Amino acid sequence: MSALPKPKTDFIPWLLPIVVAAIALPLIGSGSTWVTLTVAGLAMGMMIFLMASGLTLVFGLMDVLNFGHGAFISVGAYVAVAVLAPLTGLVQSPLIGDNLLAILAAIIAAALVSGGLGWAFERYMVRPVYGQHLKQILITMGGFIVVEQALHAIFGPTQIPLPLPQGFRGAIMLGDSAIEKYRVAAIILGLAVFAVMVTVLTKTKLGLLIRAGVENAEMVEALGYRIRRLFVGVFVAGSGLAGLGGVMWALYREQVTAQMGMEVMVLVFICIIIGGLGSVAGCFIGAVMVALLANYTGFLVPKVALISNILLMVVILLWRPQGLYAVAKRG
Amino acid sequence: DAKEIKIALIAGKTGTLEAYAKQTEIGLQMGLEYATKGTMKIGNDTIKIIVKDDQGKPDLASALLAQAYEDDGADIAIGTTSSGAALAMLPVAEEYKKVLIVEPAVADQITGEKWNRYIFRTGRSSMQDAISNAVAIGKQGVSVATLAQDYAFGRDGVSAFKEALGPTGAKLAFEEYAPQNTTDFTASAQRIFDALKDQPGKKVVWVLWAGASPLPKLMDLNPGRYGIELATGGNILPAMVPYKNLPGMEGATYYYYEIPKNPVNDWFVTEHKKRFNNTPPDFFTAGGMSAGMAAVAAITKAGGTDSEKLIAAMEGMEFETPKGKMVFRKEDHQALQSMYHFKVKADPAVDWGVPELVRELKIEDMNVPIRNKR
Amino acid sequence: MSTPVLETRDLTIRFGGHVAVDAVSCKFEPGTLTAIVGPNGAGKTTYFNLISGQLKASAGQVFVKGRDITGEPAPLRTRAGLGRAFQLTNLFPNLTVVENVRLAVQARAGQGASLFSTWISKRDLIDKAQAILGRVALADKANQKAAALPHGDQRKLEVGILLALEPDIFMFDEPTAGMSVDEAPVILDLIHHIKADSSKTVLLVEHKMDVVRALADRIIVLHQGQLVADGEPAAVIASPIVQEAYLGVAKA
Amino acid sequence: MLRDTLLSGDTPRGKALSIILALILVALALAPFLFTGTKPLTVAAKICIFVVLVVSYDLLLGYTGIVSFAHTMFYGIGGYGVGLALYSWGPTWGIVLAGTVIALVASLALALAIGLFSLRVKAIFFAMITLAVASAFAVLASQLSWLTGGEDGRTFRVPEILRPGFTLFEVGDVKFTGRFISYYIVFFGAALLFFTVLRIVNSPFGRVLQAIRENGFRAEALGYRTVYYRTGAVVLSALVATLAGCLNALWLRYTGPDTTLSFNIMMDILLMCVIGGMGTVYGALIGATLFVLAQNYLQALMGSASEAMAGLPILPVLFHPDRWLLWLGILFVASVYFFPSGIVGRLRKGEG
Amino acid sequence: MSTLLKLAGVETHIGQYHILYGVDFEVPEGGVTMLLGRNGAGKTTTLRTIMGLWQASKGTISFDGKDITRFATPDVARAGIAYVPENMSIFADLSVKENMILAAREGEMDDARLKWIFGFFPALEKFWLSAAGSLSGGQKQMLSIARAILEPRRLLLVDEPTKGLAPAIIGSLTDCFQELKKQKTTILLVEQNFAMAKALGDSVAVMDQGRIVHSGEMRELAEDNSLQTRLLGLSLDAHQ
Ligand SMILES: Nc1ncnc2c1ncn2[C@@H]1O[C@H](COP(=O)(O)OP(=O)(O)OP(=O)(O)O)[C@@H](O)[C@H]1O
Ligand SMILES: Nc1ncnc2c1ncn2[C@@H]1O[C@H](COP(=O)(O)OP(=O)(O)OP(=O)(O)O)[C@@H](O)[C@H]1O
Ligand SMILES: [Mg+2]
Ligand SMILES: [Mg+2]
Repeated sequence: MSALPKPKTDFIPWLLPIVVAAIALPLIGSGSTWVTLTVAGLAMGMMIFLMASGLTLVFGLMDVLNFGHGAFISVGAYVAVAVLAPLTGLVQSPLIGDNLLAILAAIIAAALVSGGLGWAFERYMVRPVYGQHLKQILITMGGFIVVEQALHAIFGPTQIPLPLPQGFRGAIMLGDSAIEKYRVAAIILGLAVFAVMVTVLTKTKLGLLIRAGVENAEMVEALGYRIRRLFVGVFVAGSGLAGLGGVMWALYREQVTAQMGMEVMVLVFICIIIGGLGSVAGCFIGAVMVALLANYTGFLVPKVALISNILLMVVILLWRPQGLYAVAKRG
Repeated sequence: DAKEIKIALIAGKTGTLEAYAKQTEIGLQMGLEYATKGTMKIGNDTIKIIVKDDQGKPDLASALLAQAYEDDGADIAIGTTSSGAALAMLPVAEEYKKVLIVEPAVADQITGEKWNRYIFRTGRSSMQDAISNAVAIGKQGVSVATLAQDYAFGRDGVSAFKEALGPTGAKLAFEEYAPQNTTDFTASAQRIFDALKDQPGKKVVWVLWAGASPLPKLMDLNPGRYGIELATGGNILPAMVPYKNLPGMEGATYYYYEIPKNPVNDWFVTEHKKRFNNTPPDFFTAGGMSAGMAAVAAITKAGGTDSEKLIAAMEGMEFETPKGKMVFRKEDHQALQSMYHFKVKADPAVDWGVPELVRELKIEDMNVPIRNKR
Repeated sequence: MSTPVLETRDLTIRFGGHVAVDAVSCKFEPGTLTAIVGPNGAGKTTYFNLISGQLKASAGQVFVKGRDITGEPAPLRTRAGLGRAFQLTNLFPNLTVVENVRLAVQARAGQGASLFSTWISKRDLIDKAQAILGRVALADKANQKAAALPHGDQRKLEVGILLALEPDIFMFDEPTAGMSVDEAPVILDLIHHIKADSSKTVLLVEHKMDVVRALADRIIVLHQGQLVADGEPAAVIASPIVQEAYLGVAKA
Repeated sequence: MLRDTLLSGDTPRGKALSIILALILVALALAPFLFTGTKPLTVAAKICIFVVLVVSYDLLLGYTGIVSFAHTMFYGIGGYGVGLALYSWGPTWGIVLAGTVIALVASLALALAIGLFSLRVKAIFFAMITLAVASAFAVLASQLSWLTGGEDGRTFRVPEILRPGFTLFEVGDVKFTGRFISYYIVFFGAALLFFTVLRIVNSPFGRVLQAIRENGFRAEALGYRTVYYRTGAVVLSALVATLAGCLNALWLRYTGPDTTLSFNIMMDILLMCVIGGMGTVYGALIGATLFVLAQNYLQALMGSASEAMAGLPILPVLFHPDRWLLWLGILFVASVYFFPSGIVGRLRKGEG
Repeated sequence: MSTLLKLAGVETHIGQYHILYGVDFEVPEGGVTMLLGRNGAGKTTTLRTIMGLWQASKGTISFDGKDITRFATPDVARAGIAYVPENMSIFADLSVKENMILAAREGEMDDARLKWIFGFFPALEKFWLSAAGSLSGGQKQMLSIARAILEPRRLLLVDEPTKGLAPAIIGSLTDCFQELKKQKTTILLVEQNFAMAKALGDSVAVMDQGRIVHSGEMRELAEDNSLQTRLLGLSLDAHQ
């Protein structure tokens, strides 16, 4: 029994995208166009989420602001290049199965490599600066530059084209609205990753332990938990996710550059701020909102599309200064 | 009395433009070699190249140019990669009263309102790009829509394109400008399709885009269902890989190593392949070479490096390049040059879509307006 | 009798369903020391928070010298003469002990906003701060970082800061918690002094009955947010509610 | 006496530190006489300007504990203010002044707006919001190309006596041109601003800022309206940054996005602030000097290094001048590692 | 009684400060050992050093025969030592329940044990689901103690638990310690409340200026007022 009412889960944020989509429909007029834009937006949202999820995880659980996250995205992309190059057979093959095989290989490899890189980051850069946001920003920024330059040194400065597997080319036609095949794939993967993350965080002791550790690592250790190892684990997972996101993003862009990671970072940051810095669900909604809005405004008033995401963020923060889902009372 | 001729190259060797700058540097080197028959001497004066990295930053670029002229005593300077940086360099050349050959920055203002008499440009202006494309695509009864980035470069390009499209009898049905950093082109595509699908006759979308090309995304949205075709200008080789999925696409390009047929280009291609394990020269390598050859031609003709003599010599000067003959137009010192109308062929043996020559657009085929005030 | 310097009328705050302070009405006269006792969670600190403005009341008002300050933020209440020492020590950890006090002196002197005069040029403020450190027996630690002080000394500094504010109404929240029995007197004597000044009013939350007996003119008892007893010490302590709910005599 | 007025009683503390600071100061003050050629002077001027930029940022970061990514925005406003004024109204001192004033007013307004935002949201959110606002501003700057020249920026003329063409006097074959005058405008401007900030952080106001950084809740309880103080800090640092931008415009005779608004510059400022030592004013001087020198001479150094290593495996690649950013990144990391409390902090500790 | 915990010549530095100058004392198995001393004597530092939260620069700490001086904190805890820190260190962002879940290192919370704890600290049950940060000072203290005793441990280190507790609760806390004693939990207790110390303590160690200045049976100290005055600077009647 309890005096204070059980904390209720709040569903309002989940309604936002739906409302936005509903409002957009009459403005756009043509239903087919609306479908195309909406599906495209959802897919884009998922890809952004895939790239952002790792960052928000690391921030939410460990209070570490990792500007180097972008590097993991780029690395993931380059790994995809390296893996898919020898697999041209599978990539060129018109059979979707072969394509999936190739992509799967790339994703796994990317997750592993960026995960490993993440381990190094945690060990040699982040560990000395837990709890000091500023130094985190600087040191991870430095790490980012180093990785980016290393990529230049290894793969050369020129952009590397990464053709989309044949099976994912083109669109499925629903009446008069075209839905790109690749986007469908992105949506499925995004949802899957989201589901997994949420279950792990809510259904296991892990989430608790790490949140406590962030607030007072000494005490968690005094309770007998080896918190450091856990932190490493989370960081590696976060980086791995970034790598995964990187692969998806690279395949979408169909070319790879060392800067591509940094280019999406501002967008990623906006999404996790909207979401409430650290909330996985919030980040998910944030990403979808940003992408949908970009598409709708892009169709209705292109000039606005340019700053639609920043506008969105400001509005959301005026409504909920902590973001959609406030995580912890942080300084 | 042998003295040193100092040629300074300012280029964005680090940062986002690194790849382009590298090509320019190689090209310049080869250009000077070719023009001096490998001696790197003009008369009995030896050429010395001074390379400086402006990181694509305007402030750095102008500072470096000043250093080149003053500290290093450069006689003539070449550069730079970024338009912004190049524009910042122009007044420095005027202050030091030394010649600056702009290569490969494309901004129209360089030989337009920001021009001064010390400025020459071997690189093409974005106007030349646009006009050549207009001439290539434009025919009676064709309706065209454009997709460009929403900033100066994109808008200038389209307006030049529009102007040149007029005479061809084609009609510009719609202009779409997307935010510079757009990655999702669905919205733009939908707007363009809506605008074009009910137009009569041949329908073309001309894409002018710096960075990752939107073409594949447009293609995936299946414009064919409305009978809409895609068109765009040429680009560096890796950027033309997506063209492979667009066989038959037309446009006009500045350079593709297989197109120009002349001894300079033959030497250039074979030599480049020889030196860089069989990779052919690219856009900016050709540009660099042209600049090098222009410099040598100018100094030879002027019989020295005195700025006034150089300018006198260079105005209206014809010189050889991998793209054949170029001419520094007297009025604005812009190098007029051929462009190439191409049609893409997908050759399984080649990674990128091969732009096959449809016809060479000669200097006289394109009338490039003069925009500078003397 | 003199007009109350501090009064709360039906002061109430709810957290979710839970009523932490429940319609507490009470007057405090100058020159008196009122001890506030009650079980853990009775609402004592929350009551303080409502008075000093760290929390916003759900209902009821707070009056200082007859003026309704319910709507005002904490800083303004401090300027109105309310001074507060916290239960869980609450300092500027990386500033030195003397700087901690000096910031309070400066706040009192209202010189926080002066931009172009140097901090060191204000000798008077420094001397005042030093003097106060003397009174709380911290003079010898003036230049240590506050964070490096042992718990007991941090409590003293907490009180020192309060003195520097020269409030009319002192609110102490368990000032001697965790102080060794030979150090506590320093604080208790201080409170004695303040009490001696007839213009000052003291509110004291304290669990140590001996301390309460020694200092209080009056005791009020909070229980589950409500004011359940109010009167002069002996009587209140004797009352059954205090004996059971608080002292737990029944239990032992 | 000087010690209490000029330095506001906040001496460097530590012999080594004092000596280094003195050296830097002398080198900057006499730069035009000590070195020949344009490069050293360019570098010196850049150092002066960044010292101001960093010191103003330190007021925010080190003393108030506010992380903002919008600092370059104010720097940019200064640059554009003077730059665009000169560009569109002609090169006179009156215009320079007008541009400066306009810039200051604009910054004041923006800073107030942002400051008020900082009251609503938590520190880390504030950081992210400033990041967004700054990027929005950059977008705006490139969009209004008719005014700002877009990506390309604007090159403009400065008053006659500041131009290289203008010769002040000649000593032997060395000419002291308009650049010489421009440099001293930059130098003295920077010095003035530097000591102003030094004074502010050592004022009662400055101490309150520190108190708020340490424990805002407690500061409120002492009777300080933290809201106003934090906003005050944001505004002050914004104005100083704006002035730095004005000086920069006068020196470069160019203004554009990558030189004033880019995120990289923001990062550089952050790094200089931290390397030098947050919350120590003097750190700005050391941080800026070190970093700008590195930026300008690292590449040259590496050039010779990689030649020396020619033939060895990959080393030449790593030391190739075009990879200088790699080493900059390593500098980022190393500086946080080896100077947790900044160089100033380290030097002071060294003295016990 | 055998010795469970033994400190021999332990010295501790915090930063450049030298805090402990050779601390030696023993905690006999199964009893309650009081650690007394003035503010700043070094009691907290001693406990933190035992927990491995500060590293001892000299000397040895042995627990149940094995040397744990160099153990990392988690390993100290796993060796069977529970800790109630001076500043309580409850996880403010977590609910009371979540705080307790974490206290159950070996897995699920044992309901019977929970009931037993609620018996002493009813407030915890009342605020089971609310954020620990919102608890009252005393309630935080209770939570911190509850966390340490949720699972039985060999040794319990407690730093000033009665601070801020109402007399009634101090009563139940005393009972709680008595019962733990019955359950063969050894307790090392830092306390200022001498009354409680007398009631609970079997043996005692008194610190001053980072040294142990007295150790022995509690009885001796309780009976000898002059000794108390010398060691703790208090005459019993002053504040009881
Ligand atoms: N911010 C808050 N949110 C929810 N509940 C709160 C909050 N602050 C206090 N409470 C509740 O209000 C009650 C009163 O708390 P308060 O701190 O006033 O008790 P107290 O009388 O000071 O107890 P103690 O003597 O232990 O300090 C407690 O039960 C506490 O759980
Ligand atoms: N983080 C620290 N940095 C520097 N010195 C410290 C630190 N923590 C404690 N000290 C010093 O160590 C000495 C012992 O402190 P400690 O907290 O162990 O005393 P204590 O006996 O627990 O006092 P109390 O009864 O007040 O808690 C004190 O003089 C204190 O100043
Ligand atoms: Mg309380
Ligand atoms: Mg202690």
